Amino acid sequence: MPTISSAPTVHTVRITDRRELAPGVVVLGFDAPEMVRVTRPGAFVMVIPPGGESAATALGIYEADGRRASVLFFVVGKRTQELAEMRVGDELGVVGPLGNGFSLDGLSDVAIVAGGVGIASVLLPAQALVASGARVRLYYGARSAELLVDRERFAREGCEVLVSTDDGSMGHSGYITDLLAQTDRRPDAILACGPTPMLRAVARVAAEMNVPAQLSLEETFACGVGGCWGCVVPLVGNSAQAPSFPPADRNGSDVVYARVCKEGPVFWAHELRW
Amino acid sequence: MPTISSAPTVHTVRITDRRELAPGVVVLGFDAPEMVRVTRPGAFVMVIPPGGESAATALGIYEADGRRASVLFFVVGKRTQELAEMRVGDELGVVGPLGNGFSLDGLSDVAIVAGGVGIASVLLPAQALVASGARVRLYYGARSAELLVDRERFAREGCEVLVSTDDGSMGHSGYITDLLAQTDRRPDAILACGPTPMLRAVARVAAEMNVPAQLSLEETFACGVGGCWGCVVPLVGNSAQAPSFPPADRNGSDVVYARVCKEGPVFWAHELRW
Amino acid sequence: MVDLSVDLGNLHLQYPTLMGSGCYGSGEEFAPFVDLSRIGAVVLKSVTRQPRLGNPTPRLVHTPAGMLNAIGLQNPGIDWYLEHDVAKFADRPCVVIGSVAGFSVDDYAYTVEKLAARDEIKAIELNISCPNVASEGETFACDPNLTGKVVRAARAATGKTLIVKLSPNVTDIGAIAREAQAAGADALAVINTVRGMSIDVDLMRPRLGNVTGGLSGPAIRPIAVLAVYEVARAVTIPIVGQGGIETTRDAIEFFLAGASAVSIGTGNFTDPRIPMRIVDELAEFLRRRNVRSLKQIVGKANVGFANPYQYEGDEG
Amino acid sequence: MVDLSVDLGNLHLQYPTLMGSGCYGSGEEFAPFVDLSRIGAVVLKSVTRQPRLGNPTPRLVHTPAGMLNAIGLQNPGIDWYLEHDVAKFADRPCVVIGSVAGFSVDDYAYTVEKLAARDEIKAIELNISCPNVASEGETFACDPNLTGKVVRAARAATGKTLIVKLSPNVTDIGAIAREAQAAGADALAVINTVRGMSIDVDLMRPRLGNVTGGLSGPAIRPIAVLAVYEVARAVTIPIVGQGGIETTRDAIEFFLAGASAVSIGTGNFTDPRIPMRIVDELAEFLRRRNVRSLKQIVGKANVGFANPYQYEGDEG
Ligand SMILES: Cc1cc2nc3c(=O)[nH]c(=O)nc-3n(C[C@H](O)[C@H](O)[C@H](O)COP(=O)(O)OP(=O)(O)OC[C@H]3O[C@@H](n4cnc5c(N)ncnc54)[C@H](O)[C@@H]3O)c2cc1C
Ligand SMILES: Cc1cc2nc3c(=O)[nH]c(=O)nc-3n(C[C@H](O)[C@H](O)[C@H](O)COP(=O)(O)OP(=O)(O)OC[C@H]3O[C@@H](n4cnc5c(N)ncnc54)[C@H](O)[C@@H]3O)c2cc1C
Ligand SMILES: Cc1cc2nc3c(=O)[nH]c(=O)nc-3n(C[C@H](O)[C@H](O)[C@H](O)COP(=O)(O)O)c2cc1C
Ligand SMILES: Cc1cc2nc3c(=O)[nH]c(=O)nc-3n(C[C@H](O)[C@H](O)[C@H](O)COP(=O)(O)O)c2cc1C
Ligand code: FES
Ligand code: FES
Repeated sequence: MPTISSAPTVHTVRITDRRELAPGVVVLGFDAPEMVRVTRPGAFVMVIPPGGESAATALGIYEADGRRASVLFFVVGKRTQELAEMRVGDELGVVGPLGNGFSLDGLSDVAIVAGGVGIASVLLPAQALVASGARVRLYYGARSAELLVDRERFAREGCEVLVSTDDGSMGHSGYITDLLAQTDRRPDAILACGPTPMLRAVARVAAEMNVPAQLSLEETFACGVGGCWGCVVPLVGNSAQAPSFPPADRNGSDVVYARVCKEGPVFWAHELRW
Repeated sequence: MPTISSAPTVHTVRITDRRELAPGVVVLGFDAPEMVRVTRPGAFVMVIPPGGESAATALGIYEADGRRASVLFFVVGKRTQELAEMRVGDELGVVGPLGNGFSLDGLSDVAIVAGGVGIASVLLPAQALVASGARVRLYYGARSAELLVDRERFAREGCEVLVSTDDGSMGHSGYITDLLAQTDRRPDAILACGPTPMLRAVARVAAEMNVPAQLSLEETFACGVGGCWGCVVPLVGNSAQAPSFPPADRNGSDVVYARVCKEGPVFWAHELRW
Repeated sequence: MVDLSVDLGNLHLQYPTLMGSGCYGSGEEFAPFVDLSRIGAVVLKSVTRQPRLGNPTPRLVHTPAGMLNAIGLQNPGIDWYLEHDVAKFADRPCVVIGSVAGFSVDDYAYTVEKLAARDEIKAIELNISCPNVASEGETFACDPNLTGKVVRAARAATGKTLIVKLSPNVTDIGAIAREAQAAGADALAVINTVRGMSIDVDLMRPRLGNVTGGLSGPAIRPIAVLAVYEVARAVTIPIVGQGGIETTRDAIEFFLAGASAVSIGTGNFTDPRIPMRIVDELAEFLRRRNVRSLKQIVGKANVGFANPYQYEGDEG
Repeated sequence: MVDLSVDLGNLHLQYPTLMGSGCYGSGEEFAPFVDLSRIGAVVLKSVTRQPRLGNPTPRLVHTPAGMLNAIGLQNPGIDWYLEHDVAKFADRPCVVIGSVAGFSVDDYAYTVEKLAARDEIKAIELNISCPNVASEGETFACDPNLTGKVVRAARAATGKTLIVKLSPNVTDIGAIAREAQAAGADALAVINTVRGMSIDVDLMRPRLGNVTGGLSGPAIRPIAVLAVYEVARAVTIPIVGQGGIETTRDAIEFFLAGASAVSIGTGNFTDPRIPMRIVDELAEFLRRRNVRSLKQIVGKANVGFANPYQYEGDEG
């Protein structure tokens, strides 16, 4: 996956805009031209807690254009709650961009699958693909219609948008991977971001369709930069993304734990041994 | 000291008003008619942290009139910071009124000494004394003029106000107890609230003047209601405020530790053995 | 109707929530605004044979997600206590459990016998783990032999339920727990506070008058959950889990780790409504999952993990 | 100019701030945005004789004011490490300290000897206190005898500075510290993580793949400060204090308790600018008080308290 982690910096940024897309779903925009310059689709940032009272929070880079980048997050706990209370003009410390992004070279027909908050990491690849002339279909699932945030935005950006909700309040009633499995069109590639159970389902469907899938994983992070080996996922030992380790193909297994924050967060579905 | 702790309740109140008297000095008003009804001068409340993330905070009851009570506090740490972020309409849990207040019966000429945040506990006794026809002189000290918050308010309420600042930016340059010691007028009683070093000075001056002093003490609290014995101060064993304990006059000492939250927070200066 | 009741030896409690010793006075202090009939039981502040003035001040320090205390067992001594205080506990609308601390096996036996003889007291908690007394206050819970001795003496002194309170400040809490059970404990309280210290950087001196103190509150919850988990593997008697419980989910963590009941101490300093809230929400939590009795979830943290990938040299 | 330098055995450090083992990789990971020449030293992730895949996932859980980790010493083993990794440490603009873990005295001796032989490595930290490996990973630091044995073996294997890292999960850390000094340690790292556990209430299973883990961060700071204070009373060699340091005032608490240097681990996960900030502010703090050398405040928490009032029976 294309690396972006050679250029991360601690940026002290100012919040330029704040939108609440749905109850508990917030977009914070900030001024960070140097970060925008080196950001690639799939990158994330570590947001330093403004009160200094907890670990930094990993958030995907939602938008990156000109001087402005943004993050989109769901309020699920203490740290996202604290970030949700930030106001325009407040200062924030942000480390990034970090991680290895999606591999988009040569793709002409792509299915992007986003579940819930996974939407935060797929706008940049969608924009890049559309700009390169690819056909992009977004499969977008959420708990309810209200939480299908910014779906019109993706349509405006040139994606075909298919949606599902758990409660049936909009689109297909059920899992978004149902729609992916039913498709008559076989894309060149599948890119996906969302909850782990969804990603596992995407991996299964992709294997059945025989389409390479790139999954952006989520794990609990500590350092976010590869220093603690806390965020790992098991990977085939001969993956190009495997960290520098002796081959561990003993006991019939050829696995090594790779860091989601450093070797990932985007991995090839067929290389995961989770 | 007159007890007020027989009627405390957990009140769920709404913030009705919020004023910032100086940078980091906040008054929060709230609607709590039943609490106002039983509040006596010198009472305090335990404010339940809105985020549920730390211990409750002890704050004096600043105002209590009709349906409205208020607290006045300085932002010094995490909990007061959290309270400072409360907005009009927010809900707050408040336990009170608690503690034993000032003893005001029969006083006709009173010196009230307030240092810094100590001002929060002396408005109610000042109002009650003025209403009963007593002469009240307020000795009010702070670090700088800016922090002599609401001093005009006390003048309007009928007090004579003398001020001092550590930096000389208003009034006497130095300690407020300097002014108290220099007075030509011997009051019937001294009431004081403020930092412990100031209270010790007040006790010394009062002893020299041979005037009984009532000190409202501050200690780190845990329960705030007498359940943990964490907030104690040494008191002469035969004090009317001593808790129920065997006489501890051994080793030449007749001391017992009394709880600031339960037996206090107001104590007779001459009964303290600190 | 969800059954939240629990039996600790021959003591039956309708609710599985006890108020931690030293944190709740005798219940009276909270009675004006807490319905004591809905909180399970109050464990009284620990009492000793002789009166104790307690530690010099300050006795409390707030720390990240917790607090240090060093009260030093301030109490009027068992004789005064029996004469002046105990009779008042008769009309408490909750179960009242006595707590006894001491400095010798003899002290414990004497105090337990006198206190347990009173009808107002339904059970005895043996505090052998107070970290806040200068000499051997905690030594008993730090040594399996001493634990055995003091528990046997207390057991001989009363037929009422005997809860032994353990210290986390040991290398192997399971070994101490086994000894306490063998010596006749009916239940174990796990854990007392964790030893700690805080220094005032401006004054360049310890913040507590006693220099060191005991850490409590959410900061120690992971330590307490593990201690309960380990003790549950070492004994068959019920455990009263405690350390940083503030929410219903916190309490359930302890039940799943192996506690039959829980105790709330520092949580009452955050919000005195917490115990009532836990009783209500616990019933609701179980009802939603069609669990009819709390007992069914005690110790039910599945531990089905194993490292699926190994190098030859791996131990883990 | 304030002197912040510190000597640990024959190792001279310009700044008294080390980055905790396992928290800072080899420094390279933070180099793009932290000036490594201003952070003192990096203690590398612990390495073992054999390669280790480490523990199953999840390996991290956030807890109140802290976190649990159970990495399980994932590392490529000493041979691979020497061949592929160590040469890269040569150009780090900070001091690089190796960390060695093991499962037998032999393991330690073997790995220390090989690693310490390399010029890139300026000192060795002996991790005898990792709570996250299934078998005897932590046993060494829990037993004075074993501590003595393993430290003597490591001492025999190298003349470079040997820092022994102690566990807080013991009844008497002072006794272990004395043994480590007697066996030849040049300095002690105090403390490693505190054992803990967290349970997922919805899934009804432990949150960590390894079931138990090590607690770090501000939650354990009072525990760590006390451990340093007690160890400082037990030994004469310098102490590297650690556990929840996030601010300059936190660091000073450790110096006053008796630490000669401090280590920052979890704090880097909150904000990677913390170490540089501490170095700057520490100099400023001392300058304001006219203290010319950090050494002057080490261990200077006055302990002049005594209980002024006593009942006859009082011990405290
Ligand atoms: C590479 C990467 C990119 C990411 N990008 C995004 C993004 O763009 N937008 C986004 O919203 N998120 C994103 N995340 C996830 C985000 O980092 C987490 O949601 C965030 O860290 C949560 O922090 P918190 O403190 O608010 O919640 P936490 O307190 O950490 O809680 C997280 C979850 O655990 C549950 N939980 C926590 N504690 C308990 C407990 N004691 N008992 C029961 N349940 C508990 C919470 O309910 C919640 O569901 C990303 C993660 C990674 C690794
Ligand atoms: C009966 C009573 C009545 C009171 N009435 C009032 C009132 O009316 N108004 C009011 O403003 N206050 C009042 N107080 C004081 C108030 O309760 C405290 O200021 C409040 O608890 C502070 O909480 P906090 O979390 O904001 O600060 P904390 O974090 O508890 O800090 C309090 C003080 O300690 C210092 N401190 C804390 N931690 C550290 C550390 N690690 N290192 C160095 N210094 C530290 C802070 O700088 C601060 O000065 C009263 C107290 C009592 C007992
Ligand atoms: C202020 C305070 C006083 C305490 N006093 C006692 C005591 O006298 N006897 C005792 O056995 N435990 C005592 N404890 C320990 C508590 O009962 C409880 O076991 C411990 O604090 C952990 O639980 P928590 O985190 O819910 O408070 C005390 C704790 C606190 C905070
Ligand atoms: C994720 C993580 C990994 C760690 N790995 C190691 C390790 O490999 N070797 C070691 O000696 N200590 C290890 N530690 C312990 C730290 O070095 C440090 O001693 C401890 O976390 C306390 O300090 P802190 O609160 O500043 O993190 C680790 C800690 C964390 C949080
Ligand atoms: S979070 Fe530390 S290595 Fe990934
Ligand atoms: S704060 Fe608990 S007794 Fe006063």
